[in-house]
Amino acid sequence: MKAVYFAWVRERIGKTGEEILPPDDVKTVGQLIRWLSAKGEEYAYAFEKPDVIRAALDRTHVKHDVDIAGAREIAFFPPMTGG
Amino acid sequence: MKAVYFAWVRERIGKTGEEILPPDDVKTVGQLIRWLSAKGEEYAYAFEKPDVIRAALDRTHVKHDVDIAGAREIAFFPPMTGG
Amino acid sequence: MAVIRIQREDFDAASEASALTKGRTDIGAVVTFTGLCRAEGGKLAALELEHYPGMAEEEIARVVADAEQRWPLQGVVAIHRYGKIAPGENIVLVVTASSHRIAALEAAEFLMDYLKTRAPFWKKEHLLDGSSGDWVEAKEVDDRAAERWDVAQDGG
Amino acid sequence: MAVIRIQREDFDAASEASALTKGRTDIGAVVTFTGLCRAEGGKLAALELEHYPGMAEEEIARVVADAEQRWPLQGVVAIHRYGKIAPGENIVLVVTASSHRIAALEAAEFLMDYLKTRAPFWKKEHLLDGSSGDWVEAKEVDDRAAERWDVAQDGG
Repeated sequence: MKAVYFAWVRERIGKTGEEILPPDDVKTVGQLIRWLSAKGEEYAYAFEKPDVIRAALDRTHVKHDVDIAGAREIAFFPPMTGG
Repeated sequence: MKAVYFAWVRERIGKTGEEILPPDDVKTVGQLIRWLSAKGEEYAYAFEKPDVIRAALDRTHVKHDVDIAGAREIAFFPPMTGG
Repeated sequence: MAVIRIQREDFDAASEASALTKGRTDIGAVVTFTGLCRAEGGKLAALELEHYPGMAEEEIARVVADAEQRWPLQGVVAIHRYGKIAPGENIVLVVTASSHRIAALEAAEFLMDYLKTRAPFWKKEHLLDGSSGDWVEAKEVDDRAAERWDVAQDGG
Repeated sequence: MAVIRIQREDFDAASEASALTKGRTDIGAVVTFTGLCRAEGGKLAALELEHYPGMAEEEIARVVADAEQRWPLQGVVAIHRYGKIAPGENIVLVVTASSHRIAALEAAEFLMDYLKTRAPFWKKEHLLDGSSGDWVEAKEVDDRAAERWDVAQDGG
């Protein structure tokens, strides 16, 4: 699946997105955040406060307990500040 | 004092305003409405439902129990429908 | 500072709004409310708006001053037309400018609720068949809308 | 029917509003909300707005559809800019048109509350001294403003 990052999540990880291949036991958004955090310092920094991180599965807001199975794109970003 | 009338109060009375000289025992807006109602059929018709009538003393909204002493202009009109 | 006008001629909401913000960088939100004459399903030829000259300006000024006390506003416009107004034409304009969107929105809502129930204007219908229709009746729902603000102030 | 646009260039609130009402006689109220970039006491050179292309349009469309379910609206416009925006410039526009003023006002308020908390946009400050400032933090008060509407729907 494709992971995309925005705002300071993007800045901390240092890229706008990437293909990821999480193992089968990573089932939810929250588990994916923990798995990504272990990929390196920059990820650990981006996801240091997991509660703050918002996620969207295929462009729809989701909570951290939602299953990621079947999704093509997952996005991680801080709370929105548009408007 | 000067009495002025608006909307259907004006239409029923048949004039936009007039000088009035209520007797001394007419002290409040409500008493003035009763006194005017007795001036003729057209006034009785305009004021047939006194509760509906709104009043302003010298261009400020007032309730019927307010004293009219010292006012130069009193206005009578239906509930407002501007905006 | 507030712009308050009672006039027969039309107004231009956009130019009133841009006059409030021009050259300023401290305004975060501008709300314009425009009230228009509806055809009421096609039966209406026009609305005729009668007003109480003098009191109309004074009462709107009181309502605007009240809004300025309640919200931090950087600009307010309130314009109310009188005379014959055809369906689709403008009747009333309120513009509010503030640093904060909630202040601008609430103040616009407050001003409209109070203009509806306190500004001395009355609408008479002129029907398409040439006859003079009824005076528009005040609506209970408008009174309740205005009363919300009393409660809001009492309760904090 | 709703106009939804995500764009770098500026918008014209007046022409968007008049496009909604043109030739119609069934609209009683038009509300425009314009959100502008503030200088924040003079320290700000610009805000840079990042967005999630694709999702921004979709999410705003969902919020607009929700508003159209809640209120009888005859027209809605929602335009959100991205890129670098200087103090005094426009950021966001919401226009609502309805037969009834309370529907138009509430829907505009709802749309802004939801755009603030659900539309995937992020603001970064650029400071006058040439440095890149912080990302603007989301405000608790904005979350609470959006939550009001959940309560309103649950309670009737």
